[in-house]
Amino acid sequence: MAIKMIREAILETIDAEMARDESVIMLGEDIVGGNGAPGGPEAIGGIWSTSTGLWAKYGPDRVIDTPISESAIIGAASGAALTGKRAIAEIMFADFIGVCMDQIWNQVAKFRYMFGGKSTCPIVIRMVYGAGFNAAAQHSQSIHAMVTAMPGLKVVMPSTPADAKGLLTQAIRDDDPVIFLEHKALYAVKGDVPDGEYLIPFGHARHVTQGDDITLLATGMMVGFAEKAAKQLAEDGIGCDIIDLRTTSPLDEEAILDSVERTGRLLIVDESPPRCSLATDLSAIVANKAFASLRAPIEMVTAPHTPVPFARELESAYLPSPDKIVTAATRLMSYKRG
Amino acid sequence: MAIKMIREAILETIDAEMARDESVIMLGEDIVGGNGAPGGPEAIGGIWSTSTGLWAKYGPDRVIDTPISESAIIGAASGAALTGKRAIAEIMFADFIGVCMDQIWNQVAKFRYMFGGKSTCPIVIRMVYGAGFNAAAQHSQSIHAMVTAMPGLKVVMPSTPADAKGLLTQAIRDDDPVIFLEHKALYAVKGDVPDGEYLIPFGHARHVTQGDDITLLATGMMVGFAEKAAKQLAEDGIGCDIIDLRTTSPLDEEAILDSVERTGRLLIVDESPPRCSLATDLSAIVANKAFASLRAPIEMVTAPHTPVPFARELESAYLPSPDKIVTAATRLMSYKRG
Amino acid sequence: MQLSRDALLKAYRQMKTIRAFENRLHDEIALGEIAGFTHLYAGQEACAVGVCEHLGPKDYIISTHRGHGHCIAKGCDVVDMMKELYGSREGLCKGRGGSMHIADVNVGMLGANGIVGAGAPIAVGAGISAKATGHVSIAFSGDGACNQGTTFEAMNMAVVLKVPVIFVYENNHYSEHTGVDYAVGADSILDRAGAFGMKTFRADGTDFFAVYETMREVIEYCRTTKLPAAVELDTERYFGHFEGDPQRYRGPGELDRIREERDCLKTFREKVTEAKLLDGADIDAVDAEVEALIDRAVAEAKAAEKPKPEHVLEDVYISY
Amino acid sequence: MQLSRDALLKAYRQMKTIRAFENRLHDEIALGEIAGFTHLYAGQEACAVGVCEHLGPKDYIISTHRGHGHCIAKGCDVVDMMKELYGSREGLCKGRGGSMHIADVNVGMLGANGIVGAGAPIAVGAGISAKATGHVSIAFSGDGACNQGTTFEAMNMAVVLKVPVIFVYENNHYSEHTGVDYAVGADSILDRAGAFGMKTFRADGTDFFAVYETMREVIEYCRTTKLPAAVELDTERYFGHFEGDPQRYRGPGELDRIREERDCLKTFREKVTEAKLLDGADIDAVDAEVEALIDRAVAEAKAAEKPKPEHVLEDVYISY
Ligand SMILES: Cc1ncc(C[n+]2csc(CCOP(=O)(O)OP(=O)(O)O)c2C)c(N)n1
Ligand SMILES: Cc1ncc(C[n+]2csc(CCOP(=O)(O)OP(=O)(O)O)c2C)c(N)n1
Ligand SMILES: [Mg+2]
Ligand SMILES: [Mg+2]
Repeated sequence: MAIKMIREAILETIDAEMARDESVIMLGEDIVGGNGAPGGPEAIGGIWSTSTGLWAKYGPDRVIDTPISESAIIGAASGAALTGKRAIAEIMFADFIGVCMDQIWNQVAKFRYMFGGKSTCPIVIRMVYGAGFNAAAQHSQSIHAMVTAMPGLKVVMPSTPADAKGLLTQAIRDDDPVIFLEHKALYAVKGDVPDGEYLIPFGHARHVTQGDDITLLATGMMVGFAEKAAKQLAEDGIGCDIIDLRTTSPLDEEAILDSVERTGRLLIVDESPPRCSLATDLSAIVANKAFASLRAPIEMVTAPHTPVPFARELESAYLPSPDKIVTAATRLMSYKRG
Repeated sequence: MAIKMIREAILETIDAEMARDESVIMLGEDIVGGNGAPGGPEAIGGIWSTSTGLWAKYGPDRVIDTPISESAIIGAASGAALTGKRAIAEIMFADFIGVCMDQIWNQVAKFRYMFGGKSTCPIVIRMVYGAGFNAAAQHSQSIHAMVTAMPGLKVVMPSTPADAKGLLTQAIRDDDPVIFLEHKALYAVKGDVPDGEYLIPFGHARHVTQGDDITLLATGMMVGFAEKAAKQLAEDGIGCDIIDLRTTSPLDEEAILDSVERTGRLLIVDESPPRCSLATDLSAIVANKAFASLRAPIEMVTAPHTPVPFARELESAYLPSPDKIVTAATRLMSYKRG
Repeated sequence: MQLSRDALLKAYRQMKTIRAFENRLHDEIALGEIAGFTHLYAGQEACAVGVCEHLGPKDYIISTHRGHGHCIAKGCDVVDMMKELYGSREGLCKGRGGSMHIADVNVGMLGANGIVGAGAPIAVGAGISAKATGHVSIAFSGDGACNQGTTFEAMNMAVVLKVPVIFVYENNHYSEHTGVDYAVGADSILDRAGAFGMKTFRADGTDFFAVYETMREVIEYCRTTKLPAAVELDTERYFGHFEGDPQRYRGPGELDRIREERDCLKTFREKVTEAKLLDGADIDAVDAEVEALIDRAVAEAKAAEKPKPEHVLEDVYISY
Repeated sequence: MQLSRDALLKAYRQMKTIRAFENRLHDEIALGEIAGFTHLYAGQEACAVGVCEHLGPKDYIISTHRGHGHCIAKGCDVVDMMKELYGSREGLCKGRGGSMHIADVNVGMLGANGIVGAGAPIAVGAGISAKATGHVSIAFSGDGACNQGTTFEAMNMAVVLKVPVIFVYENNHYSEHTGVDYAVGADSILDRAGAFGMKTFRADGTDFFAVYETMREVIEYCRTTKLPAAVELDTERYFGHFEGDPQRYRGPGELDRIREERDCLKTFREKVTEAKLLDGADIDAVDAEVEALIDRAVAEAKAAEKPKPEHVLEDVYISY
């Protein structure tokens, strides 16, 4: 065990997997940096510092800087993955999925199905997502609902350094395409990371706190918000069962349903706008499969149906917060069937 | 009133709006057809025959054939719309949204918000969607959930010729961006269409049939399936309140909640795969806002979490059907709180 | 013409197989036997075969919505292809892909593709794998697909990453109904591709020998330099864009002329018989053999097992 | 140099305003006063101003992530811009856009854009409107953006539709950390653009007069022919890619050299004073006036009203 930032856990995991398996390659914009520049390739390793040093270690055939051409990045990664490589593609901001969505949605996700199960495409598409940096409408979005909706993709959203390591190791070794979502506001979050080989299988949620009153579902940055809210709620004697989904596809339905069957109340926290979101997805599963256990309406704390605004005050108003969670939880606890 | 096919209602509406307003232009692939070919521009008017004759009538400056470049189609339409035109862009198959999603999601949908409310972008993006033609994984998809999730877009899904006219007229005159989804299997559906000017405001659902036992929500091709199922259910004495949403954004929440408050049972029929779908969206709204009225779990009949398969038997297995609706409705009616 | 008798017979057999396959499909579709949207390759056989005769299983190709010819040329099983189009569970893709997604990764055929322009970026990735083993990757595209942003990106990416990808543009003069002179703003698809920093080559795509000899040079160049290249093949499509297309955009007599003057099978027969490399009987024998194969394919396809409803759920993931 | 004294002073004032705006932002950002990701335009002023001095409100421009310079040159209010960057409700975009989305459609500035390559297609549409009224549309792009599929598509579309769009490539030699020689496979951005079927032009993007004279010719050509064109401006970026960039990719002494030898403000001053069109005092007066404006802009921005939480919901739709 050692204390690390999520960003470090990610870099070290990629490094370990590249060392372990020669077929692993990585592609993205400025993941080396300085190619073709007078200063020469740098050790900077991308604007997120999640590939620092890898180019020097594994060379230009395995750590590949690309032009600004996201469709070609995904295509190059998936074509390599169809033909024997394991490819890690980095999309600098998840918001850029708009320029390469066909390659993800209609190609990568569907190859195996369309080709009669004969192909494998072991690709990990790492994307940096989320608000909190006043980066406005095109550099702050959460895109997990969009990719969770796509059959053929697995979707991973780590919220701790240990999970980042365990889930990314699994993602790189997984034979199915994986979307690996890294929240930009969590990169510097620190925590204990197990040494040596560490894999977390997909579809197993993390039980963050135990409580009997409300089931609180969250992912990514929302997990920490839920924890803060739960502390405050505990002071009022309200016990929260917080579940960090870790992967939204596959989904640990069992963990969710077990919890709701116990608490009878569900509150979902989701960083994206409300419509056709992960929040509604989870709500619908529970309203269908654990209806009899529900003692109150299902509450959701989400962003509003708006783009992400720029100004600090507006972004704060946009994002869910511990306070908003507390308010919703309190409303939930006070519900009485009419 | 005259009996028309949906395809005809659409063509006539575009024609009428182009005649009425000089600023209306239309862009798409082969919407003229035969440009640059020895046979010369044809009267064929696109592979769906929804622009037949318009080029001859309004000329090449207003009916514009484009290369196969969907991002540039949307960009050209939206740039024109930002600067004084009303633009209708045709995306031949909705599945092609993957190659132009950025232009729709990060540009068109967000201009007004990002620009402080100073711009208008009156664009209608017509897309042909849906399964039923054995057109397989990349030519059969329903993409309404994806666009409904995007703040800044309005989303329209007509299911009758009259609605096609009324909603398309509204769409073209609307000052906000509109995604207008035309189901390929409904083009030849016939029905009465009002003569003269006919607008249907957005956000007003159509009450298809009245019933007291189950609220049935549907859009597009699913509306007809729901009607068939309801007929069969009526024989068993089960009354269905069918609501055709018409527009998924804005959504007629009132119509939905009113109905569920009356019936106490909700069944949602949705042509897309289940995760983060319109079905889950509607379920979540009801589970939050009409919880007290619910007498049974919310049921959803959707496609499975798979791409759309090719073979007839597989596509039938993939799609919702009247039978599947009847089964779900029967299960719903027999539910007893444990 | 340095080809052996066997090689000549094989090349002809491949072209003839494509032609017979497509002609037969045309008929079966008219009879309502085959579902879905189908784009026939007849007329362009010399392109697929002239390219693929140089390739082994470790060379990769990726195709378009018009993919049957590329499949056959790259070695996909013809009976399994027919079964696929008939929507059988025994089909090449278990009946899940159909015409627009027909593929066999095991023979290096990375799929037909329903999204115009989607193939080229994927071919760049296959080129990364091919480069390591001294092989090449081929991106087949049409004269319409060359206007899609993804195709342009792929060309630049291949030049930047120095991968042996060959962008083969089959210019059949139409994208759907639209003429190439309208949709391609540049005077030349090939010169525009060349401006991305690639060597360019051109050949008559209705003449197997022209394609074959040109591709020998191209592939030699790409294998040794490990760089990309672009090729334009001028060719003809005999049927409509899709089955059902009334083809009003054609010039008067155009279809008759191209079938008369620009038929790769006729041209092949004339050249090899004139040069006395093969005689008419050799070719007739192949014709008969191929027709028998296609008959068998259709018969087997019609009899083949249909998928069951539960099969819809298979193969979305390897594990989930 | 046929410019009047007033025109010269205006051009200089515009360039100086951009420089002072950016220098000041650099400082304010270092102080933590300004949130978000900011890309500064300093060094490239001659490009924006040399282009926009030819344009009226019915000519359109669309910009990039590095948009402040284009805004100022096209006539956006500088105080409102500063208020925007300070996240005020009084800002040009009510505090919702910020640096990457700063825009004022009313003056024909269709927005900075956070998505590299997104502007060019939109400029084609603005070109459709501009064509009807004898105006032009400008798509500013960088040497990195020119590799994005959307940019390529837009060029072909503009040629096919015959719209007066001018693709202005500001080549500052870097896309983020990566050098243009790496990311652009072709030898020349401009020749590659030309191969799409456009006339091409080139100028020194650190010399206002070179840009201005070239653009006079380009715009004249596009207004009369109603055809597109491409322009490459060789220029320099003085600050990092974004604020916070350590710029390790620069060559030794590079930053000093470009600030010394390739400064459009210095070059302008030298040229106009040598030619005795303006004297040093004229220019100093503009400098002082501009500095005062920027001081005022910052002071007003700091004092300006902040948005309230409920404002997050405004202007998503006109009606909903
Ligand atoms: C992204 C996308 N846009 C449009 C289409 C519809 N479409 C299918 S084939 C085709 C024309 C392709 O022309 P070309 O590349 O010349 O190939 P050809 O049909 O001549 O073989 C079009 C527009 C599509 N399948 N995908
Ligand atoms: C689609 C997309 N990909 C990547 C980025 C990240 N990014 C922002 S600016 C930039 C470099 C742009 O370089 P260039 O076009 O030369 O413009 P410059 O920064 O030099 O002005 C990159 C990669 C982005 N914003 N959008
Ligand atoms: Mg063609
Ligand atoms: Mg640059």
